[in-house]
Order: sequence, then structure tokens, then C-alpha cells
Amino acid sequence: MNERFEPKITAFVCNWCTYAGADLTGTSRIKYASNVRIIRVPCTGRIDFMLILKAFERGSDGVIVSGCHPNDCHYTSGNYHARRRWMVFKEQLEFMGVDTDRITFSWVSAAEGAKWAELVNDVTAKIRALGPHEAFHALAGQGIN
Amino acid sequence: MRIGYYPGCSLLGSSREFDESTRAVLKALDVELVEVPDWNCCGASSAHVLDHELSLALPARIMALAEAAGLDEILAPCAACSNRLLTARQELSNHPEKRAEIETAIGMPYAGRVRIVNVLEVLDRLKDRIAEKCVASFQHSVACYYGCLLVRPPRVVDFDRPEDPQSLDRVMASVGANPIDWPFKTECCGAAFSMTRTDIVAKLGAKILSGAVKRGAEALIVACPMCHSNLDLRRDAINAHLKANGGQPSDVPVLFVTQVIGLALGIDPKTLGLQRHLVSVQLPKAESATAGTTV
Amino acid sequence: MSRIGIFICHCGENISATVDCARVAEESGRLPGVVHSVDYKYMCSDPGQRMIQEAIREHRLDGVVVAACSPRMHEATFRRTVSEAGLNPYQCEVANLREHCSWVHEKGESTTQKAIDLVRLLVEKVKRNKPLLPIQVPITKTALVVGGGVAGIQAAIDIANAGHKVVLVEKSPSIGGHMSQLSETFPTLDCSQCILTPRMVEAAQHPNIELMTYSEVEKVEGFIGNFKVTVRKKARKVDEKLCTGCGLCTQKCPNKKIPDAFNEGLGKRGAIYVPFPQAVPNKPVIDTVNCTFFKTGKCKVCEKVCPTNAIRFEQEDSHVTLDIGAIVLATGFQLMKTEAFPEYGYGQHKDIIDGMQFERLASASGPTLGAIQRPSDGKEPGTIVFIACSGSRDRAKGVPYCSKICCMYTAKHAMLYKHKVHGGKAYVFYMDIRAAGKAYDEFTRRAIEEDEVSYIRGRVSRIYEEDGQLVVKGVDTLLGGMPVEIKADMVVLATAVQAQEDSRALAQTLHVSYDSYGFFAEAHPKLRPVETNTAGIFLAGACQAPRDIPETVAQASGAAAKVAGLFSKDELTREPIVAVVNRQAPPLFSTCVGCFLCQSACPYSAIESEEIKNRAGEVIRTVARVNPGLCQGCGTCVATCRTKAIDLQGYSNEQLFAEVMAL
Amino acid sequence: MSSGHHIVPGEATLIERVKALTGVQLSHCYQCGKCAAGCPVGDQMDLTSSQIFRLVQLGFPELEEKALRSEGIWLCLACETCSTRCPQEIEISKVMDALRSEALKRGLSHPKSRDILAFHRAFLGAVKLAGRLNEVGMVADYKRRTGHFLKDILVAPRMFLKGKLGLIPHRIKDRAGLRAIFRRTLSKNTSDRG
Repeated sequence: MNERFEPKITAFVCNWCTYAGADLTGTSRIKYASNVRIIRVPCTGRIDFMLILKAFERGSDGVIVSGCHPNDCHYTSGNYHARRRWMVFKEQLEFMGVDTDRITFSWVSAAEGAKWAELVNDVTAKIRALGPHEAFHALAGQGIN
Repeated sequence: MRIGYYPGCSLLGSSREFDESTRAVLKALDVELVEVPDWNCCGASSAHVLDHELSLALPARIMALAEAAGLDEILAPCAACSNRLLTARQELSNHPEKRAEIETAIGMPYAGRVRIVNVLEVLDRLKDRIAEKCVASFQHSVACYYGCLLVRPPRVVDFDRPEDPQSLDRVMASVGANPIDWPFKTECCGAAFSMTRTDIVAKLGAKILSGAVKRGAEALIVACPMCHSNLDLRRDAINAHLKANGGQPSDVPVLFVTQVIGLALGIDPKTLGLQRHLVSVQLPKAESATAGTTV
Repeated sequence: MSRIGIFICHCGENISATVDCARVAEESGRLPGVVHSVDYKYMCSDPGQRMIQEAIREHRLDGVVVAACSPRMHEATFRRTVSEAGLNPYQCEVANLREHCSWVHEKGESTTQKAIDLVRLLVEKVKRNKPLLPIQVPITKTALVVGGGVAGIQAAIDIANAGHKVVLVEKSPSIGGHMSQLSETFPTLDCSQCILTPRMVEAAQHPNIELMTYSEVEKVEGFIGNFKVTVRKKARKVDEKLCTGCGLCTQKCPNKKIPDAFNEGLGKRGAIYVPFPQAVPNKPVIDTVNCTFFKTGKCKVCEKVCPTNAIRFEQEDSHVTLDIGAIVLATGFQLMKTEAFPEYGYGQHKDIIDGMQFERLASASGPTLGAIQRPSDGKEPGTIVFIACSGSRDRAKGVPYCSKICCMYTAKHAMLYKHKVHGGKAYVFYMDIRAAGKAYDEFTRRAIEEDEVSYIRGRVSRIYEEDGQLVVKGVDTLLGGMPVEIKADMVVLATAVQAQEDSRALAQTLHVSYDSYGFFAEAHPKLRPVETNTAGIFLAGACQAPRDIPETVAQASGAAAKVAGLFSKDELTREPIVAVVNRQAPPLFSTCVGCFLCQSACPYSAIESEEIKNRAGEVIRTVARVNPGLCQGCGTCVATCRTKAIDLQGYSNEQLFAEVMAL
Repeated sequence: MSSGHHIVPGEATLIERVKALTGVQLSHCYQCGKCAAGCPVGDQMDLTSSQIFRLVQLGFPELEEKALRSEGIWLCLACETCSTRCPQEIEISKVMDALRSEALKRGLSHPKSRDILAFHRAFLGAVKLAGRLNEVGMVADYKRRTGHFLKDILVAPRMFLKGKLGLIPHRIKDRAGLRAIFRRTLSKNTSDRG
């Protein structure tokens, strides 16, 4: 089997900046890797990090969380809360032995269509290099939930 | 107080009196100067014209030697030297990858710990002691001339304000002098062309000199050997330029800040090297014991 | 069991060119709970929408997924479509097959597979969607206008003329703003005060406008239609009702040496003063910092001479709380000070002034009664240099943006000078002449061609004083960078337009966004230029970006139209995407444990506490409650809640986890 | 290099070379001329700093060459007045250093740069020899290089009498180490040929 590994990437993006930015990538017809599945939330502040664990459990090899740039949050400070919670969550993940390199935090504004394409391509390449997230999938198989 | 000392080449030759007066004044103020062992030339205005790497390596060797000698601060009275040292220090701290290359070039470790200070900063720290020990106030109108290298470029030297600086004026006022308000405090005297384009030096010097005299200065006060050389050693050329262009030649003396402080502290003019100037130091209405000395 | 309908749109060929739409419909049709699945060329067209409606009726659908363009484009359209067929609009989801799939990937299996995945995620979500009802909120039909310059005056008059009450709050003692300081206005050279003062009077006398001068907004709570605003009325030390504005006190005040802010420091005023003769209201105020009585406890001359006993030394600041439905921010700008320019002498030369100071010199009501005299010695300047872009387009020491109005007012200044000082020489150093406006370029050309103002393209490096004149060292880049030195009697710096000193603090008080320069941010740079990101708060004038009078007035009228539109209804309909704290039967009442972490996370202060009482009226539990009027639906509280007691309608935990589990 | 105002594909333009050497982006220059306006030698330059930057900005080989051949780049005193005042924060004297080294490398330096170069070479030569600058030795070397034997003939004896000119070079101990620094840093093009 010589097939190239195609990772599954799940992206949690806010409605106002990154979702709109990804729309702009589309209207600008910028091509990028088709590995990503977008889940729309109103704000990165809404993201319960259990969602990320569930995404891995369901076979995702990498996760992107992207929202508005600092100080540009549609809801003033949601992205800041997300960032703060992420710092705590990240430590827990590391403690659990989850490779936090598989989670990419980014900011893509509604005007950054090209940046979205670049982000997806970069993450896809990075996760492809890391290989399938077998460690976690195996754990999930044992029913950690 | 103990402080590292980097005199630089000019202070061994054409500006010996700056070295002499700096040592004398700091000794009188109980500051111990520790000369950086086996120091070399910083490359001054030449190295960076011909080779960027060399312009980093020469100052880096000096700072590395100072670090090895356990010094954490170097006084570099020469404005050109302190500027080159600060420039190299900043570039090496902003670009750690260059530091490794330079360490190889100089064959010595360089950590970037040592701080560089100019003579005005040191005198400012000692202002209380100066006031305490002042025996002969220097009651003359003076034009404080900072030149380029003490205040520019501000993002490297980060000293005083880049236009109309005040530190030298404050030091002068603290020993009783009257610093005049004048617009050419930081105007360039053309030092880099001292040898090669004397015509330019004469023209720029003429503007500075006449600007000071016109506003009532009895002396120009400097803290840079290159400024001093241009305004003192090149005075004949400056006066010739003034004469040729309808200006008034002038014999207003040019003193190093340390010489003025030395006079105020009552140090013998000869120790301060006043006799070495080509334009003799003659000051009107001799108020203090030493001013007015002709040598 | 759900009955979901799926509608795959080809978008002409926009989607079908790279996605096999028929296969998406076919495979999605096999998902559990899906009872109907079709594809069609244009779902958003009339026949497409009818197709959805007929399917809802025929198959008794309880959920719809339309797979088409971005929901940001047509979600509203399709939700209206399903609601017309009797389904709750929030039972419809839109999968983004165009912007997020067909336009960004090549034709092929993986692209079609992605489309199928995207539909499947939303099928799982829509199964868990709940019918939601739009939220109705009442509207208080009183507008607050903050700032009494020309922007605020115009907005207030327009809203008032539409029949609504307006409170106009101005922090200085008089309305009028910067425009009342101007001499003449470009490009017509008509007198600024002559055109502004009638408007000031109209605002003051309008039955629907309440003026609150010498007052500042201190606190804003609430939300669109229902703001509660606290205004601090600073003590004038004068009873406004008793004062007739006779002016006796201002004439008799013995302390007349105070630099006059209205004249930009070029004139003097007393400690009790009216900022300018045409001030509205024409009532004085005591400057307690400089007043002799307040400094020494002696004087009271004003009190002695006042014929109506209106002086009130004991008067204190007071607070007023207002019920407000909409807010217009019109707080204007400030000019960068000459102190900011090291190479131009740090503001220490009296004869280097800024543009507003020149306005006062040229104004008939100014300290020189309109004669151009330099501040140092009152001499008429024979040579004057104007420097455009002073601090503008200067990332090193000023601001990187173009201040927009300087090119025009500098041309005006040079013209006014040439008209008043015959034989005078006027030079303008500039980088570009930006005169894009109606009759603007003609105006700057007139300055050059008819009034013979010398324009020199280049920046000035240095200004210093010599022999009572100012030496201006510039350059002419059109002459190949040749240095130019001009001996001038006076220099006018067209300094940069900046946001007001306190704009960031005010923005934080009001929860509106601002840009990195402190200007208030509009909701959309092109399509929503007078709205802010906070519903019910609008923008007018230079508090948003540098702008001239015509633009300011146009924007003020635009903001007023937005307010009038909002006030045209009695109630406001809002999307029900809000957070809710669960309520359960006693004895649990709610899974909320009352930790109120959500409260600290909420950017809108929308979370209140609610006391649950027993029959005896004793408090037995304190739990969180979301005020649906304030909640904007970000969901930050949901992610913060440890007991999952709080959830976001439309993006509930159940919905999002269902989507993820469908991955 | 081909003639005509067109960009040679694949070849680094001067603006790119300057960026590589100094980190300065000349595209930031918007030609306000403030640098030239405050330059103490601006009136002596055949091309002022802002003109030189304009010539470099377009990327046309002929214009780049004109900039490198100018006398202006050799007249820069590195007084930093321009960079202190530049509204776009361009480090102008760094760019001048880079342009001079490019001019030397391509053999385009202005004939009048000869004296200035001779001075710098004499200076560094003296430093290389002893570790510190001996002004007499340096001046002698400069005169030999330029042929200006009579220059300063009036000042020098007076300086000597005032004790300002020492005839014996100040030598540091680790001269070998210093020569190694020169060897390791100096690039071929700009090496001290004296």
C-alpha cells in the first residue's frame, strides 16, 4: 500500500471572523487541501474543549481552532476566554499524554481568505508528517468516554 | 565607585587632554577607573564603511575583554567609540545567531552583559559630589555642543533627547556656567571627513562656531574628541572659510566637559591638558581662579 | 424519529462542477431519519424554494438541510422559506458546499466525500434543533447624542425633526465644537460661525432636544432600545435658570490672565467666562482651578455684581440617569500638539503654531480680530511657511494615516493669509495634494494659480530660530532633492487629526470597538459605516476617522436616519440565539450551583442572579439567569459552566456534540 | 549586465541586496525628501539620499548603476540626522554602507571616493598592524595612498608640539588575535590591499 496518508482535520471556527474568512477563500477561488471539516460556532469562546477530545475520538488526526484576532472579537472578549481556557486544557492534555501538536490555535479574520488556505495546508502537511493519531484512536477504542 | 574604562585611540593621541581630564576629574570624585586590558581600536568611522562584520567584531573584542575582566560597565568617553560599542552591542543582542559568528571571529566568549556609558551619564550620576567639591564656579556663557554620536541614532544610543538635548547643559549649569539656547547643539561637524574633505569640515565647523559666538558663547563645550579636533585643530581652516564668506573669524576656545568640571573642582589646568589646545583657552572676565589661564 | 429533508443545490455549475451533487443527495438520503433527499439546479430560485415548501408539506418534514452556498449568504432566505411552509425557521440548517467545498477543491472523489460529510454533520445537528421564537424587546424612543459639535448638532436636529426626543450631551460649556473655532470654511470660504450659529440656536430651541452642556457620560448599561445612561453634570457654579447671560460677571472678574482654550491659548479669559460670544447656552462657568476665590477664599466679585444672584460657589457636580433607546457618538477629534515635533522645536517657539491656532488668528472673532499677527511680538508676518503632513503619514513620530483635511485647510490658510497680507509670501511644504472632493482640487489650484502660493514638494527637516526669524530647512524633491532654506516669520504646522484623548475610555464605557488609533470602529467599513458592533449605538463625524464638515454632516444625518428607523417600531425583534440557564422541577430547580463563573466570562453583563424562594418567601437557592435582551449569543458562558446548567439556543451542547459524533 | 530599463529575471535587484545586507526595505521610502533636507552635506551631493533611493526602488539595472556610481553615497557622514528624522524609520546610513560595499564589489565606485577609501584603508591598516590607531602612521599611509603629501603640513607640527602626535605606535599584546579577526571578517572585495 503506497497511498499517501490523508489525515482527517476538524476545524472549530467562529462565525464572524474565520468562517467568513473561509468564505472569502471560496469567493477568491483559492484552492486548499480538502481534508478539513468545518464546524461553525458563534465564537471560539463557545468551544467546550470536550468537543476536541470527541473529535479525536471520532478519528480526527488534527484539530484547528480559529477565531478573530485579539481585540477584534465580535463579542469583545470571547476569543480571549477561549485562549485562557486553552492554556489550562493544554496542560491537562499533555498530562493525559495527548500530543498537543495536533491542535493548532490560529486567528483568521474575515479579510484573510488566503491565510485560511495557508493554515489548512500547513496543518494538513504537519499532521500528515505526524501520521495517524493512532495513540488516541486506540485509547478511544477502549472507551475513555 | 569602580568602573571600566575604554579610552580609545584618539584619547592616546590627538585628544590626550580628554583622557587626562577624565582621569583627573574622576579621581577627584573618588571613582576608580579600570582600563579594559589589552583593548583594541573600535573601528570607529572606518570599519563599517568597508566591512560590516569587522565593525561588529572589533567592538565585540573590547566588550568580551571587559567581561573577562569582571567589569559590568565601561565608560567610553569618546562619543564615536561609545556609539560603535552600543551599535555592535545592540545588533548582537537582537541577532543571537550573529553572536556565535562573532565569537568565533574574536576567539572569545561574549555574553552581551557589559553596559556602555558615556561621560555625561557618569557625571550626571556624580552631580551631588561635584556640587559638594566645587571650589570655583565656572561663570561663563557656554554653548553646549553634543554633535551627532552622543544622541543619534536614538534607537541605538537611547540617551537624552535627539533634538535639543539637555544633559550637558545641566552638567554645565551645575558648576555655575550659563548654557546658552542655540540651535546647532547636534549639528554634524563633518568629523568623518576630517582628513579627506577639509573643505566640508571647514564649512560645517564655521556654521557651528559662528552660531555659538553670535549667541554670546564664550566657550564651546564638547564631549567628543572628533568634535573637538574639528573645532580646535581645524580652526585655521574654519576661520579661513569664515573670512572668505564674509563671516567673523573667532578664537573662542573649545573645552571638553571634563576640563570644565576639573577647573570647577580646582584641578590644575595643566593636569587637565588645557595647554594642548591649538586655540588657547582664554576666557573673559576671569571670575574663577583658573579661568583666563593662557597656555 | 426525525423526518429530515435534504436539498442539494448545484448553484448553476458552481457546486456541480466539482461535486457530484446527485451522489451527495443519494448517499445523504440513506442517513437515518432522512425521509427525502433531492438535488436541483438553483435552490434559492422561486421554483427551488417552492420545491422545499412542497416537500415539507408532502413528507411532513420536521427538519431541513439545504446544502448550497454559505449560510452567511442565504440562511435567512431558506429559514423564511421553511417558515412559510409552517416549519419553525430554526429547524433549517445550511451546509456550505460552495465557499467551503466546491470553490476551494479540485473535482474528485475527496471533494464529493467532503460534501457528503458536511451534509451528514448538519443532519445530525438539525435533528436536535428546537423551535425557537424571536425575542421582542420594547424601545424607549429617546436618543442620546454624545458630543455637541457639528456632527452632534446635525444628528440631534434630524432625530428631533423626525419626532423623537433627544438628549444632547456636551462636555464643554457650549455646543459648537471645533467648527465654531474655524474662521472660514473650504472650498467656499464662507464664514464658519455664520453657518453654524443658526444651527446651534435651532438645537437649543427645538422642543424635542434637551441640551446638557458641561456634562459627561459616565456609565452606560442595558442594550438597544433600553439603555440606562448616567450623565455627570459638572458644576458650573452658576444657576443656569437665574442667569440671564448679561455678561457683567465675566467683565468684572479681576483675574483675566488665563490662557483661553477656545482661542487655542492665543488669547486670555477670566476665571468666570463664556467660551465665546455666540456660545449656546450663553451662560458662564467658573473655572475653579484658576478662580481667586477657590484658591484663596477671597474675591467673590462676580457674586457681588450679578444682578440676578445666580452665582453658586457651593454648587457640586450632580448625576442624572436617563432612559435611552439609541445612542449617537459624535465626540469628534483633537489635533496633535506642536510639542510632539522635536525637529520643529518641541513646541517651544511661539511663532510655530498649529492649524487650529491659525484659524483663531484668521477669525474675525479671534484674539487679533482677524489680523494675521505672529504670537511672539504681534508683527505681521511677511513670509509664512505652512507644513502639511505634520505628524500625519509619519509612522516614526506621529500617525501612519492621512489626516484627510489638512491639504484643504492648508490651502485655505495660505489663501486667507494672501488675502489679508498683501505682498506677503506664502510657502506650502507638502508630499501630495489630496483634494478629492466636490470643488476641492479647483480650490487648491486657485491657491497656487490665483493667489500665488508657492507649493514645494518635500518635507521639512528642521526649523530653528535665527535673528528673530525661523529658518525652515526643507527640500524640493521636484528639483531632484535640492535643499531649500526659507527664512520665515511664522510657521503653521498642519498637525495630525487624532482621536480624542478619552476615546478609548468612552468606548469601553459603551462597549463599542475602536481601532488601534482610538477611533471608534464602524460595524462594516463599506456597508455599515454609521453603525457600531454594539446594536443601538451609531457613529457620526470625526470620532470614527478624520473627515471634513460635509462628510461629517452627511454621516450625522445617516446616523439620525438609523435612529429614526429604529424608533419607527414599538418593539424590536431579535434573533433567539441566546443562552439559557436550565430550570427543573423542585426540589432541584436548576442544575446551576450558583458559582457565577459565567457572570465573569460574559462580555455583556447579561447574567443576573435569581433567588428561588419557598412558599414562606425564604430564599432557598440563588441561581444564574440570562437577560435575553442583553445576551448577544457568544456562548462563552456555556463553555465556562461546570455543571452544564447553561446552554446556547441554536448551538446547544447536544447539537454540537451530535455534529462532532457524526465526523 | 544587459542594457535597457528592464529587470533581469533571476538576478537579485539592488533593493533585494540592500534588504539582505541590512534588513532595510527601501520600498518604505515614499520620497518625502526629509533626509536630504536635513543632510549637512546634501548641497554637496550629486545625488541626494532620496534620489539614490528612488533610483534603487525601480529595480532597473541602469538606474541601480547610476546610484552606485554616485559621489553622494561616499559623502554620507553617517551623522544619522536623516534616520533620526525619517518618518518611515528607514535606517539610511546603514543603506549607505551597503550601497558603498556594493559599489566596491561591482567596481563602480565614484573616482572621488578614492581619497575617502584610502583614508578608511589607511585607518584599518594601522589598526590591523598595531591593534590601536597610531595617527601619525595612519596619516603617513593615507598620504602615500593619495599623494596628498602637503595636506595638513601646517597643522601637524603644532600638534606635535602640543604633545598630540605620538610617533611610536600603540601596540596591543594580542596582535595575532587581532589579525585573525581581520582575516575572519573581511570579505574579499573590501579587503585591505595596503
